[in-house]
Amino acid sequence: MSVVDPSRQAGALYWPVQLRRNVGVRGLFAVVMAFLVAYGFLFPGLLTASGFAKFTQSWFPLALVAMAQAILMLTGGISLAIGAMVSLGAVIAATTMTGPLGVAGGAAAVTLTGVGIGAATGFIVVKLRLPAIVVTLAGSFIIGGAALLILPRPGGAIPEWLSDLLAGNTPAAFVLLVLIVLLWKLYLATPLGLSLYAAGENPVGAYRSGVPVDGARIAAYAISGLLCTGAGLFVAAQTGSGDPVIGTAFTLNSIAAAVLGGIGFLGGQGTMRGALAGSLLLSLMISVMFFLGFTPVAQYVAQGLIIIGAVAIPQFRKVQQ
Amino acid sequence: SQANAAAKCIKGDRKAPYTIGWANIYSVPTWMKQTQGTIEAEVETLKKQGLVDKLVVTDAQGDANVQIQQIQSMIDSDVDAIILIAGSSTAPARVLADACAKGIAIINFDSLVDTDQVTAKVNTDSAQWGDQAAKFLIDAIGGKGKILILNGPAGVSVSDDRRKGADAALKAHPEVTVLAETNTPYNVAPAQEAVTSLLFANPEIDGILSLGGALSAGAVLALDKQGREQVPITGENARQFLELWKEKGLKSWATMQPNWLGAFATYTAVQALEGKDVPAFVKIPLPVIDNSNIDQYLARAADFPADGYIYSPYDEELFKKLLAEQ
Amino acid sequence: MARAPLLAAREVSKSFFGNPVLRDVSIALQPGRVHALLGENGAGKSTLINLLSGALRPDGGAIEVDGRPVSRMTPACAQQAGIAVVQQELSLTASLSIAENIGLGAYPRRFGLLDYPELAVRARAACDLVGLHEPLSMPVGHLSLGRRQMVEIAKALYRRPRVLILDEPTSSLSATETKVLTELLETLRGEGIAILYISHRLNEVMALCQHVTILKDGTCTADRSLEGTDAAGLVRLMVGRDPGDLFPHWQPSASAANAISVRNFSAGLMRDVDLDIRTGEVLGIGGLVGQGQEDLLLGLYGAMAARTASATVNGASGLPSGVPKANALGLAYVPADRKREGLHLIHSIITNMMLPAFARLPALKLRSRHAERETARGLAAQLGIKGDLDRPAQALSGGNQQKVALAKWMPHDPLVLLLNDPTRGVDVETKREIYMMLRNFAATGKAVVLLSSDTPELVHLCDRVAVVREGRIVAMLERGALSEEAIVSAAMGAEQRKVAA
Amino acid sequence: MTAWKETVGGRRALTILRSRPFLTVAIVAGVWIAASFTSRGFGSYGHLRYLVELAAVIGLVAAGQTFVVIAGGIDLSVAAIVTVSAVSLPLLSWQADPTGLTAVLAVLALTTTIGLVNGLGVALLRVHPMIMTLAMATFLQGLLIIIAGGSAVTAENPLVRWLGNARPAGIPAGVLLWVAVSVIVLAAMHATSFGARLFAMGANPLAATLSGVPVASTTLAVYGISGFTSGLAGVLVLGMNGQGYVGIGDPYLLASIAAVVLGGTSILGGLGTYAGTIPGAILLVTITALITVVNASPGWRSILFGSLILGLLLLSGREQARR
Ligand SMILES: Nc1ncnc2c1ncn2[C@@H]1O[C@H](COP(=O)(O)OP(=O)(O)OP(=O)(O)O)[C@@H](O)[C@H]1O
Ligand SMILES: Nc1ncnc2c1ncn2[C@@H]1O[C@H](COP(=O)(O)OP(=O)(O)OP(=O)(O)O)[C@@H](O)[C@H]1O
Ligand SMILES: [Mg+2]
Ligand SMILES: [Mg+2]
Repeated sequence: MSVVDPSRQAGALYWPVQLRRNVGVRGLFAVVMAFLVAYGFLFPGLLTASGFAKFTQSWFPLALVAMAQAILMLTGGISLAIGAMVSLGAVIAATTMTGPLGVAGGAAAVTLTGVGIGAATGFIVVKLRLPAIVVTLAGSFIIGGAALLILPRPGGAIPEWLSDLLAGNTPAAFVLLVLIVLLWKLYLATPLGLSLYAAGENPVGAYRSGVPVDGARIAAYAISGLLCTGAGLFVAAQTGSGDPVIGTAFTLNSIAAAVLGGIGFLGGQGTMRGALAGSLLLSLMISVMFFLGFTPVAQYVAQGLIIIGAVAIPQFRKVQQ
Repeated sequence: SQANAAAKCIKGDRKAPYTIGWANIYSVPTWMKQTQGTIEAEVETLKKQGLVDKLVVTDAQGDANVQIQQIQSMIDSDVDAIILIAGSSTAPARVLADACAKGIAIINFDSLVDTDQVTAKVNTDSAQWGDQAAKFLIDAIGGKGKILILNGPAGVSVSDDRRKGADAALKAHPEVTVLAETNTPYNVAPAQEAVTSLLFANPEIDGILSLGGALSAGAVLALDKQGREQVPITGENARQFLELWKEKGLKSWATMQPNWLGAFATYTAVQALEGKDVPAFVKIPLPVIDNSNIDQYLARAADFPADGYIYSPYDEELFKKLLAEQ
Repeated sequence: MARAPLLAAREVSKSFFGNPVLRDVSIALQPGRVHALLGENGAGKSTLINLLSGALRPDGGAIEVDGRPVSRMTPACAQQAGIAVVQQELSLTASLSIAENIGLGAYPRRFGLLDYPELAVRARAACDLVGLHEPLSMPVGHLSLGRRQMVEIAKALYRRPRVLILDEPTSSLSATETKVLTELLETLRGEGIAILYISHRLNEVMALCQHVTILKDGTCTADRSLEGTDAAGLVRLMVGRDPGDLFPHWQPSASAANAISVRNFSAGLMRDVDLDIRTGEVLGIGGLVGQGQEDLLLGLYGAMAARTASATVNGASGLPSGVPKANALGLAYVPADRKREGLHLIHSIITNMMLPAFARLPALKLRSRHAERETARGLAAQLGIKGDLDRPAQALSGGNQQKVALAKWMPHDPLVLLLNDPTRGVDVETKREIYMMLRNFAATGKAVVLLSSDTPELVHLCDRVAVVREGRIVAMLERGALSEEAIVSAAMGAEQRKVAA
Repeated sequence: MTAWKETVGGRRALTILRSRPFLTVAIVAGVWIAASFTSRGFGSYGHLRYLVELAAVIGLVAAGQTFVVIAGGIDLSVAAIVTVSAVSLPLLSWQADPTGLTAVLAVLALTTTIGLVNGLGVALLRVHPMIMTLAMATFLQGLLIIIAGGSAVTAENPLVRWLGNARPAGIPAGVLLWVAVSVIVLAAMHATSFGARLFAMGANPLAATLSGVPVASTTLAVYGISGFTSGLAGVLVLGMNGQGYVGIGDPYLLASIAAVVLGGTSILGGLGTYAGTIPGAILLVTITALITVVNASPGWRSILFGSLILGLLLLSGREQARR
């Protein structure tokens, strides 16, 4: 057999693989970079510690839900319950953390709820073979209803120190995001990780290769649920309170971010970095348009154009080649 | 000396002409568009007086999280005042505290935030709205009978407050039975659908307690479509409802969330920046529309969008009076 | 019979929705032996290996590993028992890299995490065995069908199997690659591995295998040593009667007129090619897998952006701007990757067969279900596709799917047939029918362009063969000069023979 | 006993009985019967007729949505198109035309054009359908800011009024419109080459392209149809409510998708039928009406609504495996 020095090979596979995964999102990265530069130019305060902190805080929950949606779409699933899960996470955090459970207990409740509901949804979709889109649509009503039961109107509270820690003038959100991305990388390196792609794109082939297809998909739903309620917890900390309908807009935004980032519907297509870039673009767009002084009409038109452009222009260049 | 008298959040270091930030939650609905119109008109007036030089408008597209981000951007771009309709009664509290700390005048109107870190809140009293509506209806049906209650969307403070406001009057009249309640968006179509279903399930109805928006128009249409007698109903100043009221000769009562709250908030912000003391809460008396003055409102209908709201007249004198009264 | 077989099926049966596909079939795989599994399309071969590898569960009978029955075989179980299967392109994930695909389901781990350096070493070793030299980080989606087939084989070898099952591994491989594989299997056999080999290419079977099991309509009709049989004998066992010649008698039918003529044609990998395709000829396209042959066909068909200095297609000048235009000019294309490009697997066989008609008829023309059914019945009879035509195409065996992909063009009587490996995975009897059809087609003055990885097919069927290497036609071999050696050597670039077209 | 199953007619009957659309119809019937026993007034003719009238709006929007979904796409701009239609129609009322038909046709032309632009983006710019139509919805919001409330006069359009209120032969005009549209849609979907192309595109676009299906023009047509039927729904909903307003179309985005999927059409494309969408739409309004009359807190009502959909989904079957 071939004589290869293992030490020479170290990293010689991982990084090239990573580089090739960038190919599909280069165009988007360029667009996002352009927006970042524009933002920094329009608002130099972005480069200060607190400016950077505030900016990452407004992006953070969207980044989490984009990941939550992307991980499902990679397995060929989708969720319309993302927003309701965020709301549920927020109201649980806001009702438990100042109570007897305390912050740790509240965080545990948020985590368990996310994982539990996620896994249950995954089980229904995967084992009962029901279409994910309707299951999660139904789920969104059930979960949203639960949020309303817990907190019928906005209220509750988050300990001040937690709000200050997560959403004060600290880069905590950014650090957390880096941590979550690292965890995602680690997850991809577990047996279930890459299986996501295989289970999404070619479930039959993956099954025949010995991949635990169902397990990988259910795990994806569980993780997705966790990311959503986690985003809810953060939103609660950021706002200092709970609101049973705060997450509504995240459902569509998470899909937009993921698709913008190159995640396909049929499973196995796209990368998490793309989804993150997509969410960053959506978030940046809002601030950049503000500093450009766009009127609401111009905001709507520009937003549509930017979203189409970010997808069409890289496409167009590919076709031209 | 002015610094002492100054309103909350005001540090006295900002000089005219001011930049006003208008943090709208969603600018597409007609009510919002009309409100925006009163703000723009007020800004024009203030510009002529050299008090304002710029109006910055954001639209959060209904997303409270985006609104927070946009308020943050307003802070970053150092506007002098923020007027806002909140997308959530709790969510913007922290970012507003930051704005307040920076000496930005914050006037919150219509949908309010549960925080005192604002210069002033300007609104009608939602509980009073519910209370007055309930009292009118109970009176109209003769103190007893079966009613439906139409609420705005669930999980939203305004609709919850109006509903709670109605409680006392309803409790005081045990003869009044609430057959059913609904929660729908403040729109005609969903209200019409819900009321139709409820009418089939509850054939005998004596009155409808509608707590806002276009819900009443939807209910009237539902009754009309089934060829039923109209029943006493409460409502709001939606043009469609007022026209139906006249057309069907309803026994009705309406109040309103005047669109000029926007103009008033703008005016108040500038007053505060100018060092005037403004009260922390300006309670706007609920203008009442009933059979005595409905014609006056309808006479002006042509000046308002067909799907819009016919609000009561306003001028600077009224604003001055409102600020002084409190 | 002293040693227990490494893997065996005992009297297994399997039916799908009540249709029996396998009836009491037994097979035993011995170490150090290459065991051939033969049968017509739809005989049940793939189903049998799916049972052996745990992808499906038998309705009756048992699977035994080392002589012990396994109660519930699953793919994971099979992997543990050292059983590896080469599926046909099926088990790969396009967006993952070659290495990640090879290791899928059996990654080396360190601290519970995928160990990339180790994976690189082991995947490289497996790739080297099959002569796969693409960077390991390349996504499989970027590879041609033939290269993907090699990845699939490398994936099986990576698992260091004791039992290696190959389902038509060579169906999209050219002679050169097949040779690499054959030598590799010889080596593995020498190491004591049990090999099960499915192929419709009988010369390969004759050269490689020692033992044969033959399935016919789901029952085992022969289980014997290959010694003393020849290819004709095998066919006899498979179809139950004397085989005729596989290839029809060749008669020149080419005219001087050109159906297609292009100058300085470039598309995809193809660069500056001059080519004339005559009416009445079968023009072969040969070469190693993935040298741009497919791009040539797609470019001519208007399915891929192409440039030319000048082009004439059935009298019209210029290349067709898109597929509908190409169809209107009388071109038809049958892709190689039937699952991804040729068929609508979830749709019925009838619908699949009628699709080109739907594409060409006026959009609002009313359909006649009855006429569609009649046409489809005719086509099915012509190509020997058995069974209910309302079944989805995915319920067909691989070879029968191929027939459907070919059949759908027949009612349109195209002037030029562009075929991309049309006999891939097709059994000998059907191959014979297809060959006959193609020659007859050419004899009526139409043109056939036959891209094939099956070199004998090129030699015996074609009037001329263009050999492609690195995006250029490096040789145009006339009928007189056609031989397997000539094609292979031109493909390898050993000799630069350019015969004027 | 089982002999009838062996006959051709029997087999066909069995296929129909086992089909998703039939199942959905059966479920609707079941829900209606169960509800009329448990909920007062539910089963009355007037109520059921009203439910079908409401379902007509969803059904019209979902007609275009079904085309789009079967062809492998999705249209997230339907809600905005419904609103644009309902809000812009009063602006277009000409005095010259006493029937109001001209204005309706003009609005339908507008919404069809909007749909065609969606199609252009998807087919030519190759923008993902979800992104393209979402962006379109955003554009339309901007457009609505400009046009909404622009007319100070309530323009009475006789045709629109008739559609929303008339009951020829006791059947609401909107339902008649829906029936007519359904017949055309089902014919186009299952009896024409155009329909067959849709299914092919949705199941495997690459194979469809290589078989000569004119993918670009078919895509254009499909989104154009979706724009048209959404526009038609806008006209109907305007008639039913007497007044258009911003947000009038909002409920129809999720409803149209849910009706399509509840009716057994695969969201991945290539499989399905409008015959399932029709009972799917009726099912949705039925559940909504049921929940309305339940006396419970909003939270519980929402939970009940979700559970009902989930439960019915369990009954009406699973997604076919593919690949
Ligand atoms: N999942 C399935 N559902 C229904 N029928 C099936 C299924 N799998 C296989 N069949 C049927 O079983 C029969 C045997 O198929 P199989 O794939 O085993 O044949 P094969 O011998 O491998 O043929 P080929 O040489 O074409 O690959 C065929 O008639 C096929 O249509
Ligand atoms: N989703 C499915 N539904 C029905 N039958 C299926 C499905 N997937 C696979 N099959 C059947 O399983 C059998 C094995 O499929 P597979 O494609 O691996 O082998 P094959 O028939 O040899 O095809 P190929 O010639 O491409 O190797 C086929 O006969 C096919 O009919
Ligand atoms: Mg097979
Ligand atoms: Mg096969």
